[in-house]
Amino acid sequence: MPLASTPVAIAGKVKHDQKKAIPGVARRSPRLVGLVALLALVLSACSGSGPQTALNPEGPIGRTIDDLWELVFILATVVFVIVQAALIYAIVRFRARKGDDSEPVQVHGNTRLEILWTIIPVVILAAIGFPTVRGIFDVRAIAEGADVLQVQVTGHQWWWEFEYVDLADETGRTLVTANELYIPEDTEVNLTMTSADVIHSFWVPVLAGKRDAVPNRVSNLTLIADNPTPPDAPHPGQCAEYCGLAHADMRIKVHVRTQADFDAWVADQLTPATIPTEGAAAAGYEAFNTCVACHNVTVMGENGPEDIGVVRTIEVDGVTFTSSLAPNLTHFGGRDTFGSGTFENNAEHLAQWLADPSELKPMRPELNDIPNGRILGMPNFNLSSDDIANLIALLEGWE
Amino acid sequence: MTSPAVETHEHHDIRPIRKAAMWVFLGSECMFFGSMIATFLLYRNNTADGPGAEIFDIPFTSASSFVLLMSSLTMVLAHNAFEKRDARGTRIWLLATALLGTTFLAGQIYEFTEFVHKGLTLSTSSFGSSFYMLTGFHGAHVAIGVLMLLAMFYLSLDGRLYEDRGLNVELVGLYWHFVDIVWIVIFTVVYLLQV
Amino acid sequence: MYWGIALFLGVVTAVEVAVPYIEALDPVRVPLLIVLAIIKFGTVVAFFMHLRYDKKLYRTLFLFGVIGVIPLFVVVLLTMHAF
Amino acid sequence: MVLDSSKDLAPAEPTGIWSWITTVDHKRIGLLYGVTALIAFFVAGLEALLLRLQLTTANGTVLSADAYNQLFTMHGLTMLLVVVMPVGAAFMNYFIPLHIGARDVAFPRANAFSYWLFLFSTIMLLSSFVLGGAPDGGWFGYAPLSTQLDEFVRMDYYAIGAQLLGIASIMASANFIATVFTMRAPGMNLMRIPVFTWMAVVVSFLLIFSLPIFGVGLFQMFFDRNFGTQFFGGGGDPLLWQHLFWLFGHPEVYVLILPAMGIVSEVIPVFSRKPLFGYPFVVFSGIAIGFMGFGVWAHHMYTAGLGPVAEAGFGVATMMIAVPTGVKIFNWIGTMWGGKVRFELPMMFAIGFVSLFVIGGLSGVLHSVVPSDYQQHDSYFVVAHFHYVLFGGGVFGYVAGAYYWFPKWTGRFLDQRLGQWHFWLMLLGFNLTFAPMHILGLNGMARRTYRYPEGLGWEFWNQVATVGSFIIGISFLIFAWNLIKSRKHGVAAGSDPWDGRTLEWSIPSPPPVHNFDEIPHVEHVDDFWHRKYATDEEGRAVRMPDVTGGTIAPETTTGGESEGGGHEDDMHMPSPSYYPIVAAFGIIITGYGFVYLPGGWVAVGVGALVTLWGFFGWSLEPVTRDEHHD
Ligand code: HEA
Ligand code: HEA
Ligand code: HEC
Ligand code: CUA
Ligand SMILES: [Cu+2]
Repeated sequence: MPLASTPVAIAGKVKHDQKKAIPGVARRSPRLVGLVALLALVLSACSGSGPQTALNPEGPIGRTIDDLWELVFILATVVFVIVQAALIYAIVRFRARKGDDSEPVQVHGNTRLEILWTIIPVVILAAIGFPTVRGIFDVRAIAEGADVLQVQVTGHQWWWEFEYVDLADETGRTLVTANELYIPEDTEVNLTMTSADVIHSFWVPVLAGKRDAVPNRVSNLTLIADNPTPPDAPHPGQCAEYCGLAHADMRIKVHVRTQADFDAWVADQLTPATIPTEGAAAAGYEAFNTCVACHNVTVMGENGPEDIGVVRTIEVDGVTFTSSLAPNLTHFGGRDTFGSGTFENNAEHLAQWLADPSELKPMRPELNDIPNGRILGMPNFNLSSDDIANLIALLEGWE
Repeated sequence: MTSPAVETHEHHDIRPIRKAAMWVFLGSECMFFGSMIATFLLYRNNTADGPGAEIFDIPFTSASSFVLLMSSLTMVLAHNAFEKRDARGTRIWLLATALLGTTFLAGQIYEFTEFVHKGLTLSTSSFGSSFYMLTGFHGAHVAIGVLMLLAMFYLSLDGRLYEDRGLNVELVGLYWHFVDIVWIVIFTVVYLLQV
Repeated sequence: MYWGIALFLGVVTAVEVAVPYIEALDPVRVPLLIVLAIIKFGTVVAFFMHLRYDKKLYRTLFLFGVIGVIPLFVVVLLTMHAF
Repeated sequence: MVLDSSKDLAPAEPTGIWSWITTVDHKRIGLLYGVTALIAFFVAGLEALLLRLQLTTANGTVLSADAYNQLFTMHGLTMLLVVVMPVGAAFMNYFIPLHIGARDVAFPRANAFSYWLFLFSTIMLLSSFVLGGAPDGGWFGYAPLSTQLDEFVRMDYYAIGAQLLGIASIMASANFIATVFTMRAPGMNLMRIPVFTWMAVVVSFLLIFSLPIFGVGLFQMFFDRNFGTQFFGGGGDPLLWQHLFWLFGHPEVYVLILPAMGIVSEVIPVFSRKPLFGYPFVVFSGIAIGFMGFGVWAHHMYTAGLGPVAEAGFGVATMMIAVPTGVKIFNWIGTMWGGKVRFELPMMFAIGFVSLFVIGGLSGVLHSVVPSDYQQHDSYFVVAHFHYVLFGGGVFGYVAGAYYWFPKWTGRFLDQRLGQWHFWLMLLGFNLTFAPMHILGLNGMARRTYRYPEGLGWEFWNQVATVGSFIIGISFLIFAWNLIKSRKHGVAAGSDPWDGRTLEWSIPSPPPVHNFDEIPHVEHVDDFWHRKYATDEEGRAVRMPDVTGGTIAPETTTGGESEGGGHEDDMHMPSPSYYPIVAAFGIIITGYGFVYLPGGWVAVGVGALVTLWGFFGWSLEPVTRDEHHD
């Protein structure tokens, strides 16, 4: 029984013997605590690098945020240094020294100090608070006006659909594309967003902060880009709200173009795809019958442009969004990447994709319910290698 | 396991401890019902073209609200009798309270079937979901209360009501009144304010 | 005393039920109904639940919940544009 | 009183497995919580190591996306609800009664029930890995993703498991509140309660008021998944879930940190040989944090579309939490200032806490700057923030508590050398793991991504983080070994090894079943210290002559503001009972039934019967042979 074996102490009779009881008391000062931490913070301050960084903005909105961040970060660093310095000073200066058995003065507190260290943080926070509030209204302002490029964005598991609602061909078909967003330089772009299934979040760090695309809701995000991007280096982005299996593979590419290049791109996109009449591509067009259960393509028919495949829309809060079951493939060949910015668009990858999409990108096509518009990925159609080759010829031909 | 100290000391009053815990629990329940009432308010017009508040039958619900309100009276009378060690009175009023509670529940079941007939189900609309969830959880609370009242009644039959137990008439009473006041809020917010 | 309180509660309930039917009261209907509900709520808590006479501790514990829940969900509903 | 008489007076401590199953002793239940949580920590830590392995290289192939998503969800869920919260509960169970001079908590059997329900819910959650897949919707289970895949039971496990854990916590919290408010020893008025116990009260209130909101959200999620309701999907609004979740989720993070802050507030004075600087300010700032913690939930939703006005309001409110938190930090430093700081292991971890928590707190303030958060939200910067507060703060604090109180639990010290290794490796590994995540986040790495492409410049820091995480792992292996070894073979500690200040050090180690031979009469904050020390003219502590036994004269009146005088003079401890475990078991059967609807209705019925049996037996069983409170 523990009771019998443990020394029972009655208050006031306790032996003051902890020195003896603890072998090998350490006297090293934990200065390292502060040092390591300091190092960490300093490092994080000066390492804005990589194409997806928030610290090297490529547009005024990103810059507004970054300026604010720098201000607050400096303040925080100051607070950090002061507090850690005080802590380190206290434990070094007031450490128990060998051979000094005196007891410290039993101070219980000091109301003046308490007030002081309540007020100083309040002041610092006020200094942070005002620019914060201003920043919110600056960054959140919805771009308006005739010059603004309007893009409607629909998030899907796990790809993005973009519709340029003001850009249409003579038949009134608007420009619809997927995963790779093209915008002109120095122009305000207003993204009007929603989601077809679960919550996603549109995030291209060098241009702006993120904004959620929420089902049953409409949200807005303004993008402005300073300079055109090199053809092979669009601004990378990422769906930032966890949206299930392939959330990681729901990436974004934003190509910035000069106005002229952008206009050319638009004209190009608004031209329907041609129906191939010979060779592998023609055979591929036969096989493409399976695909239009979900995908859609605008082709040049006998009587002008026509859509093949399903074109769906959803209405949220009075806004009508294009919400296809799968990416529009009209100009697929012209995209640098596919699978929502995850794979370089080349014959090899495409062959893998068509052979088994879920092998490349994790998806759950077995749960698709096409009539109810529930799509969780592209199924494996067990295509023959001929079909695959033909389809590749077809798709890569649709530039 | 005996201690010399016990025999000489009267057992102290531990009821406050339990009452404190019960009040804490009721405070917690406020959050529970508050969340569901807020959900209902959010979706009060979200009827997805299905039936909305217009299907409420105010006179009927008023009557059953009144029944529940009066059960608070019988409950407090039961408690009163219990405090006065009036076993018969306690028994009668406990049973009366349970009966009134059951009447209320019956009314609710009737109401639910009516609404389902009129096309409002749990899955018709967000309005339906939040209405049934709120009133349903309230009904479940009433049902649990009735069970506890019956247990009290059972204990009172052979006079064991006065033994010290986890549950006693006072605590059951507090719970019962709480369920009543929640209904006061529901009746106003869900029924009266919506028509 | 309990009977008297119950009578009072019954009368208030009757008024409540009548309010929606009296058109003259329409402009103040919502606040009026809310006030009446609060009166009933308070009466039951104070007298039937004896909170008026019981320990302050209980009052504090309970009021935390009752009062606390209101601002929380008012803010929630405001940000969701429910009103 | 003669030393030995306590042996005859005291109820004997039973032994054997059965005695643990039927125990209603708050100390044993505390230990059970602690051990369970520690095991869960290893499970959740192992999950984290797998996550780290996967992220070591770009396009990692260690885990599939599916496995990764389950692992990070379970890692977060387990660490928060099954590790840190119960560790807090372990300390609270063990020390609240000791701190306020009580023989037990208010409702010992309800206390046991809370533990068993917690244990079974934990087992249930973990069992999901082999019974159809673990939850994979993230620890905050955002709808409609969480309500989407009703073909799988995964998120049903989440909905039910978290619900049951919540019920267990609500009961435990009500228990603690009732205990502290009604069972204090005479003289133990509210401003004499040790800070740890104060923080336990604040935490209990936070749970009492926040868990029901979460509970409603979970019910709604469950109904949406199983009964076709439209709370979040259909015509419903997904943001409703976010509000309900964070109304709980934010107070929850303070639930996780406040007990650790309480522990640190106990440790620092003892090893500085000074009273806590500004005791009332530390207490009130804790209460203030609790209050303010209820007003900032939407800072997790800045990118969700609340509108600029709400974002501004919540941003400013969030920042203000830095004020009471700062008050605590400064008072801790003030305590060390002018003291005689002794670098014992508990103190080293406590200092680590203060230092690292400031980093995590400051990154929290950076989040509260709303426009910045548009960038940081859901990036690794957030991951860095919350590991700094949860691990750098929470875990360091709780480990400090473990080193500090291990002698009280076992009568032995934890080994010094191993402890030193543990501390330095943990400190190193921790910073290596999580400091780089700040950089990763700012450079655009999104959290919850099972793989990332090359060319974004993230590989290096990810590798550093992985190395760091394994160093943490090693440090905890050392800790585990230390616990096992020192329990039996550690250096004997005696009852008051650290020259402590609070009542638990006035009783033997480990304490007897009945805690106090006589209920102490309290006259000061840090009453035990004042029985040992007086002050001289300069205000320096002076050891009092050995025999001053008079101060703990038995006392029968109730303390200052103590309500209802909930302590007794007899030593009747509540008798053991197996009904709590029966009731908890029944509930868990019901829980499994709900997960596997519609087939599970049978289990729901069976479970309900078992539960009823448990509760019925419980309420008919006399509390002790000759009456006692339950
Ligand atoms: C122990 C848990 C804990 C604690 C204590 C905190 C403390 C704080 N947290 Fe943190 N937080 C989490 C756990 C915690 N957090 C978790 C788990 C998440 C992520 C959830 C998820 O998404 O999965 C999160 C996320 C999170 C977000 C959302 C980020 C996002 O997803 O976009 C925000 C935003 O404002 C935030 C803010 C804060 C603030 C301001 C504090 C403050 O309380 C900090 C206050 C402390 C200090 C500031 C330091 C000491 C003070 C001084 C030295 C005084 C002087 C200081 C100044 C003048 C600045 N936290
Ligand atoms: C108290 C809370 C807590 C604690 C202590 C930890 C501890 C750790 N966490 Fe934490 N983590 C969370 C709470 C916590 N975490 C939360 C809430 C999330 C969010 C989840 C979500 O998004 O839903 C998260 C998410 C999260 C992520 C992000 C995942 C993602 O978004 O994709 C990562 C990635 O590195 C990570 C890593 C770690 C590591 C390496 C540790 C380490 O510190 C763990 C150390 C412990 C051990 C290692 C175990 C002990 C030792 C052994 C098991 C023996 C074996 C050892 C060896 C062989 C060496 N965690
Ligand atoms: C059941 C619906 C469905 C069918 C049928 C279908 N796909 Fe897909 N496909 C998808 C979905 C969904 C995606 C988006 C996957 C992602 O990136 O998450 C996709 C993506 C693609 C992409 C990449 C597009 C991009 O820009 O990222 C190509 C190419 C493609 N499909 C080709 C085909 C071909 C060829 C067929 C016919 C053999 C076909 N698909 C049939 C659903 C379908
Ligand atoms: Cu879409 Cu994450
Ligand atoms: Cu928070």
